[in-house]
Amino acid sequence: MNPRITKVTSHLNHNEALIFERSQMGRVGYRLPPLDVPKTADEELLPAELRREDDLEDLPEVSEVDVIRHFIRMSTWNYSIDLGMYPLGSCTMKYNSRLNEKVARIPGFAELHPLCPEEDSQGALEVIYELQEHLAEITGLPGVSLQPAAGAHGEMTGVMIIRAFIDARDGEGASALRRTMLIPDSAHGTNPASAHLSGFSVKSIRSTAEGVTDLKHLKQLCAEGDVAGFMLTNPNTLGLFESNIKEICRIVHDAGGLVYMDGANMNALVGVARPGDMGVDVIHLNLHKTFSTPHGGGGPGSGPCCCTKELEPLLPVPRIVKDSHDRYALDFNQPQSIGRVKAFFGNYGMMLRALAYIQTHGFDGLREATEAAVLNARYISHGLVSDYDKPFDRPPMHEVVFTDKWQSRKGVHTLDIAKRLIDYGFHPMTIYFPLIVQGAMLIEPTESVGHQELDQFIAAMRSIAQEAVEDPDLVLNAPHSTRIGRLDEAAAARKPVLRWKSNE
Amino acid sequence: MNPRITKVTSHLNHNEALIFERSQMGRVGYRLPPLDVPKTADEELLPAELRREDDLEDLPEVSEVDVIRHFIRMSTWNYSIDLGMYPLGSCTMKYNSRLNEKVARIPGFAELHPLCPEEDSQGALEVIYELQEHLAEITGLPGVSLQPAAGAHGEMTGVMIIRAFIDARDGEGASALRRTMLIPDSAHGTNPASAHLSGFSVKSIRSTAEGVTDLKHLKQLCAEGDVAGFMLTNPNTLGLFESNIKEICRIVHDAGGLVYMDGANMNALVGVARPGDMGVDVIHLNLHKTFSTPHGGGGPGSGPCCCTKELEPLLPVPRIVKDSHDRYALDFNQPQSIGRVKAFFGNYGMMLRALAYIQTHGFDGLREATEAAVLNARYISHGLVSDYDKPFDRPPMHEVVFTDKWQSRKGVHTLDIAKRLIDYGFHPMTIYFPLIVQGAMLIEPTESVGHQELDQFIAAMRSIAQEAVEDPDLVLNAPHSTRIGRLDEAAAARKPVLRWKSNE
Amino acid sequence: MLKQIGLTSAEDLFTSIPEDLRLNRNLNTPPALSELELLAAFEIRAERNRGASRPSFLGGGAYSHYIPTVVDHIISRSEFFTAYTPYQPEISQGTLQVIFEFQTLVCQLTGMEVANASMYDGSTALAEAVLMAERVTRRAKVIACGAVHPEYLDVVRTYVQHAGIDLQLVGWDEHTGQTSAVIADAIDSQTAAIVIQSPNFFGSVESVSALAEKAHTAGALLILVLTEAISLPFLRSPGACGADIVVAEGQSFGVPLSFGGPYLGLFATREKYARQIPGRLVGKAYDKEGNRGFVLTLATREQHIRREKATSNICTNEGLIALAATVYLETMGRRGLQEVASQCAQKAAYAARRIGEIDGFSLPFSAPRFNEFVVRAPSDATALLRRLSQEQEINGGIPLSRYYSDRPNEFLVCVTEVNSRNEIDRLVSGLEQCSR
Amino acid sequence: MLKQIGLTSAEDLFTSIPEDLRLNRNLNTPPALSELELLAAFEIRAERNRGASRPSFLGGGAYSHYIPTVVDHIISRSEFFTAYTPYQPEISQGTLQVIFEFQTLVCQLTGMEVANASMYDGSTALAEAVLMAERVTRRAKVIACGAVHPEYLDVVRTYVQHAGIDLQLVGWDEHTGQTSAVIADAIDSQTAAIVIQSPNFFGSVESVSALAEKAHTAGALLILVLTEAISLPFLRSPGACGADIVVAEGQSFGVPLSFGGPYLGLFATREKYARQIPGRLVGKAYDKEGNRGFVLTLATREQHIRREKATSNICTNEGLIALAATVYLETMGRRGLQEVASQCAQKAAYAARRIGEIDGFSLPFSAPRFNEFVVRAPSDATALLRRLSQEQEINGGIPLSRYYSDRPNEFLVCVTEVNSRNEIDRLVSGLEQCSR
Ligand SMILES: Cc1ncc(COP(=O)(O)O)c(C=O)c1O
Ligand SMILES: Cc1ncc(COP(=O)(O)O)c(C=O)c1O
Repeated sequence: MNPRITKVTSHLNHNEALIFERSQMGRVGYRLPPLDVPKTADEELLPAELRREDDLEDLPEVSEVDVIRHFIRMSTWNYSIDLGMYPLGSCTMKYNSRLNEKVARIPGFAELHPLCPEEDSQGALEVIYELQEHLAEITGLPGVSLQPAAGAHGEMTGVMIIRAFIDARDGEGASALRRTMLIPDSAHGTNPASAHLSGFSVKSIRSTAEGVTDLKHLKQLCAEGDVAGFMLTNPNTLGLFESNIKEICRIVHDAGGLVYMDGANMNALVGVARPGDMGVDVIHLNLHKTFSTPHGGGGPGSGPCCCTKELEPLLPVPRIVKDSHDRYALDFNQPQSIGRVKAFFGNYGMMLRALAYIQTHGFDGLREATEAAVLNARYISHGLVSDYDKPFDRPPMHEVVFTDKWQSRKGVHTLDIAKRLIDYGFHPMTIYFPLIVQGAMLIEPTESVGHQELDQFIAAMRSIAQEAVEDPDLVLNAPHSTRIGRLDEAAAARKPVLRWKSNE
Repeated sequence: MNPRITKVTSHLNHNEALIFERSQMGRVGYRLPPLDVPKTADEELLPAELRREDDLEDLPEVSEVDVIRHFIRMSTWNYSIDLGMYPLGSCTMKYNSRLNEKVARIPGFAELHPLCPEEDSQGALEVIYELQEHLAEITGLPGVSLQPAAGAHGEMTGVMIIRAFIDARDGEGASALRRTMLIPDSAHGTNPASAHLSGFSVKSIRSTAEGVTDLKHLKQLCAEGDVAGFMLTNPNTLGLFESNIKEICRIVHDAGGLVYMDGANMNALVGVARPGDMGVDVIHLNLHKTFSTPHGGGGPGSGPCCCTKELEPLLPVPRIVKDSHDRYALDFNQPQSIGRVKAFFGNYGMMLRALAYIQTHGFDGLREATEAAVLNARYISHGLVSDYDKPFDRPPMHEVVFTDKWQSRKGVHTLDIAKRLIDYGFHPMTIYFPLIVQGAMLIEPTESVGHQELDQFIAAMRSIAQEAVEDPDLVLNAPHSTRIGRLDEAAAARKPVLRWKSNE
Repeated sequence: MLKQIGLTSAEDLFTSIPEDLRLNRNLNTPPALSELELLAAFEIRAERNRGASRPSFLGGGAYSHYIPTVVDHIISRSEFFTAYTPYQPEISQGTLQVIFEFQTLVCQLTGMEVANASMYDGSTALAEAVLMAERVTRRAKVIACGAVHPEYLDVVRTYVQHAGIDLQLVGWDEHTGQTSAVIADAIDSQTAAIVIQSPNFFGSVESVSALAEKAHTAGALLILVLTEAISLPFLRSPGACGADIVVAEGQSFGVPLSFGGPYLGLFATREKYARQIPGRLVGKAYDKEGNRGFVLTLATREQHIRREKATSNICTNEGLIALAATVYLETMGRRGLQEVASQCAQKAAYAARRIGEIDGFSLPFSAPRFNEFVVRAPSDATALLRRLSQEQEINGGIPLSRYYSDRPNEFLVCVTEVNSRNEIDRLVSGLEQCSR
Repeated sequence: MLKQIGLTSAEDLFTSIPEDLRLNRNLNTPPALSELELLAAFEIRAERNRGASRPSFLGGGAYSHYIPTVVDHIISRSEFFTAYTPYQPEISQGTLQVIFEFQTLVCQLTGMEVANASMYDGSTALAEAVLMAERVTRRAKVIACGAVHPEYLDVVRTYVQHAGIDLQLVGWDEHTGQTSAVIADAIDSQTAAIVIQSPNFFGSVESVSALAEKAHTAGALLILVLTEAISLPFLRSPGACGADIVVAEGQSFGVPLSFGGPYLGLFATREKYARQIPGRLVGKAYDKEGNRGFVLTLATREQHIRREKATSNICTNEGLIALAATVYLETMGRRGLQEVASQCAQKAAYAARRIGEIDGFSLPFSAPRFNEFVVRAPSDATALLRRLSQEQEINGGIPLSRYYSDRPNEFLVCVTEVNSRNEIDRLVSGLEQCSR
């Protein structure tokens, strides 16, 4: 292959410029109807000193076809679920049904204003209500708010509920002494960050060598008397079910705390087991994981918060309720509520998709998806165990963690393995998370891959293991098949350039 | 770059199998509502000997996500207008507006049955009627039928109209002596093929060294007395306007023939000049060229036939007419009609798009598009004239022809130049057409490219001219940037494999 | 840019057009509309298509079937819908592999050996089949059953009028609605082909095998045409019945009604006739390194090489619609196709039984059916159906008088998987009421 | 597969879950629906959203603007909507370059120096801005104008309740509808920031420059929040007015109303605060061969590195909506944005004038406006608007009593480029009639 045509070449599709670099004065890509009302003089509309000062200089001027080519070309630089398996552990990258996209675009929903009177938006409110009911059934936790916009937002909501509950239960003085949130060292970064937002300080709970919560450590910390709650992910971020969950809840409850469950891994449990039955008090779900709403390159998400009957009055307002005439209504009259966490009702478009997911799967389909997700992870676990170090022995649930221990002896690390996987046409797994596992590779296939694709993935991973021995440079310099090579992130952070400027 | 990752590699996206190779027994990608009527016994429905015999063995069994990945992966092997300039001469690959796609999908059109009573499909009939009116105005030919499904179909329709007209005019005996259709040697292959379908034999008219119709030759053949008509493309397939068109029409008419114009190149004329004003009797348009309906990887098209008032009664039935109450109606009562050329009304979805094109451009926008299309071709002509042989001196209209004369001295031919262009991110131009130009490269930029892209194209072409001198092998072995290299078409035709079979 | 190439005004671009031929005025077409205005204008027109949004029992060559959502997503991919014909295989493998799969699926469904990349629609595919039969047999007489879709017969007539083909029609049996037995007498040594539709325009399933035998005995071909391709998974395959050329309207495979088009002509035949097929064919090919790919092949049949001697004048075909059909067929898959077909047959059987029970109504034809059948009403069918449409907002069927002026009281009813029992029951009660 | 890994039944997969915790029954959620049934069910619900299909003058934080068709085409590209957060830059350059352009566009429009990759929405962006102001200034008092969107103020209250921030509200001037002059007295050396919305909830454009000066004099920041981002091309830019943090709801940039979400929080500030910004940032980077690319950067601000010390807990943001906004802004472009903004202002001015002329109606606030304004009706606004909706099928506005129980007769009207003169005139005559 000729060097001229490797990596970023003269090929147009690999060299799409920034739109600002493509802009040409006078080009337009829009057309509006002509103004059809009598024109008011500019001076009358707005005093000169309040008017825009710069004629929007530097904003792009391009035609519609320029726009299309710009984005279509850039899109080809992305990997996506639709191109193949996306085994990011903890992210649950499952197939995003086209049907659900269509549902979200039905004009009767897409063009509905959130402040339309209740009587003119009954269909939309019904969707919220039904989804609340289904999520309550799935989690076993009857109080549901769909207001949070993502997982972390749901965490914040849930933790604030814990805080409000304890403040109310213990009274001002006593509750001020209860400001510790326990969080496992394997937890996702949003957990401590969300706890912090509610005014808690965080204490870390150790994981055992088996990869689960260290009960002794938990008891010890609980004994200190200042514990407001425990934030647990289950299955935890190592893909292991916390079999002691009932005991854990008991310990925390006995110590006067509440149990928060990070529901990011609910894809291992839907239809099989319910957090509410385990003793969990409050949980958030990620509709953009378990319920298949698309990740969209980083969002939007939706992070419903579900809680016990006891905590329900603390949920954000407005609640969406059904009145005695089977009419749906907004209920603002919740004096114990922690307040509002977002304008309007949350990321409504995601709710439509999630409800469609639940309804097209049916109760049996939901369970089958869980079974397939776990089976696929087990299959990978089984398929890679002789080529990669698997730090925990217990059978994984929906995701499995391996490490680079064996490969690193040859200088090949998790990052290199991940990058090399790209050359085989796969998105890498989650790497270096959870932090407690050195060189972690967290693999979550989800239910959306078939036998064939699993075998291809396993074959690719095994091939890389072999390359790491036979031709480590090949792996160390990967990826080779992409538009650009590894980027110097350190340099980028040292002197950050965060926007285009005309004079640069 | 490592050889392992060139061309078709282990990268999944480059190796998508045939769906039949991906099929796994028992997988499904559909779900239908349960049957809600009382079940009739199979025997009662259909005698056994009429029932399907093979249980559809070998038809694919795949899941929805399999389907999505299958097609999305394959799609990435295609070039398309949305990725860049597509300068196929004679094909008018212009931007396909997203708006027009949306219009075609409005349920009130997309879900309308063609045999709905007229009173229940007035909106749809109005669209046909309005488009007819606009095309009549654009061509200057008042009789319009939208029934033909593509250019060649429109040609057949038009030529049959000529035949029917002459048969009626001359009577059976005399008309039998008038069975010659004159066609320039530069014409598109569909012209003679369509003439043949109407029972004409074809005589070829020479082009002059200047690239236009040889009037002397035309007169000479017309003098033979058997000429039914002349099929002319204007601008012709060399991109040159036939300036003698009026004289040509006079000669043909004087000889008792009619003039057919292949309107594939109308993108050079819309709003600037009208075939009807030139003396043309009948023309077809390609809505999938001039009026921007998408080519769809080979179709669908739409090839309306437009003709003079005199010929109008010969158009296919049904005609779509407006009655005295401003109601639209189907008129089957056309005894002189050549008959029906297609079930229902033609490729209706394309009519919606074409009408949207005309209405969003407006009369001024239509002319501006023509100007831009011609200007862009001129610009390319100007930009390449010192690097490639330009066989005709006259200024081109919307497309320009070059040859490989200079490059072929180094053994680099048109095909090689075309393939190398791929490595620069462009679709090649039309090659080896028209047949009368040795090593022809017919370049039609259309109005849908900006200054920047034209310059990039010119630069790529000039760079290839240089490579042809400095490194001919690079060009001869192109393309280098694609999934596969040049395919052995001769071998493929020798022992054609036209379908997958389970035992192969 | 004008200046860069030495011109001063846009008018200079057109100097090769004689001045008196230039349009020295604006086109008399409307001024430009913005997106907002355009959409509003089309929405208003769409609302006047009252027929679009109702329970409908219209068939007759265009069918309402459920279209999985994935179909539109795929055909809206830029790389598919804004590509040209795959003349440059290195950057068209997506389109080419799709067509190869399409050809395979058409072969599988029809039970034939080769299929092309598509024709304009079922009607033109039939016309091309007739022309091909003449080429293959070098015989001039073609016998078609009168129960072939009337618009298809019209198109065939137009196509063959200058081809020296003698097209003869035979009628149908008034009891069964199938091709009349007299067809046997019409077949002779001059006969190139007989043309049979099954299920035919009246919904009657023909005895294709028997007819094929008769044709073959005389050295003629059997051309089988289908307007309802979704019957293929249900009925004995054309290949198994002995058909020589099979053409069909493929609209039922994931293509919206869209007021009659764009639709999809399917064309399949025996391997030995491959070089006589009209239209494009895609075949397997390899590059120098042995990688498998696909190319347009056997192009010497086609107009761009053969010109007037080509097997057809077709160039642009129905590429994107063939893609839609491919996505449809692969998404529904083996079991889904069987289920759709079976639901159509079941629901039609239910509807036929119920309608047949209405006082004064009868089903004149006795042959086995798939999803269409003729109903004889006690009075003028056009008037009845208009009343049904106005009072009940149901499209009840197609009056046969649209095509057969001597059958005023009959209409054609089509039932598919999208018609719920509730809709069928409403049709039945609506017919009852409107005929009182 | 089960067998291949040594298991015999699906139940074996769950042995690590204690048996008493397993759900030994079916979920009590509904049985599976087919595509057909599901779509029909949602269509029925959609029809009960009567508010969706009418002329509408609702604003108040969510706006009807024309969305060019290209926007949905681009955000429906598989490569965009089914991708994850761009953690692997080599195969995420599409998303990354888009975000870089988005950040640039937000900077250009706000006149600020840096912008992030998005927040959940305008309200949470405001809450994060308040938290950031505390971090930057290490001061605890925040003064917000009462004319900030009431739901935004609610959200801020929730966010700051445990952050040790003292949130104080000041009222508005009843003549102008702008922030009351008393705010000057409230600013002191403990003040971290003042929070101003402009145009504010009543549609009044604030004197931002003057307020910024007052804040800066006291060493406090000016946080400017916008709910109607399409006012940016029209009004003096926040940067030019001296704002320190600018947050906005970006829904007006090509995002459908969708009953309130997903929307798009914009967040921009001065370069010197870049390391205090919440959320993701994309920056320019190069590979070994010097090729330009983009990466997520300054990640040490974020929760996955900093955990409880992060600048925010946000992880998933509104990526796809930021893409929609980017497509919108680039398609409309410089001139299109100016024209949309100007049409909004013009049409609102017309509507305000006409409504102000109706007998018994008045416009209580005198400040300059953009596209929203408060109307005072002669009677209860909620009842009036309900009648208007029932009799005229117009969504006439938002009753202020929804948020301010002491303002029963007033309502907020919003007019944008999608409201035709005809609609405005119908609103005017409708109000006239319904108030009689
Ligand atoms: C275990 C876990 N918890 C919380 C989150 C945060 O969810 P979100 O990104 O929706 O805020 C994630 C998502 O990445 C996660 O994996
Ligand atoms: C000059 C010319 N004539 C006729 C045709 C035939 O049109 P169609 O492909 O629509 O049948 C073409 C299209 O390729 C053409 O370029």
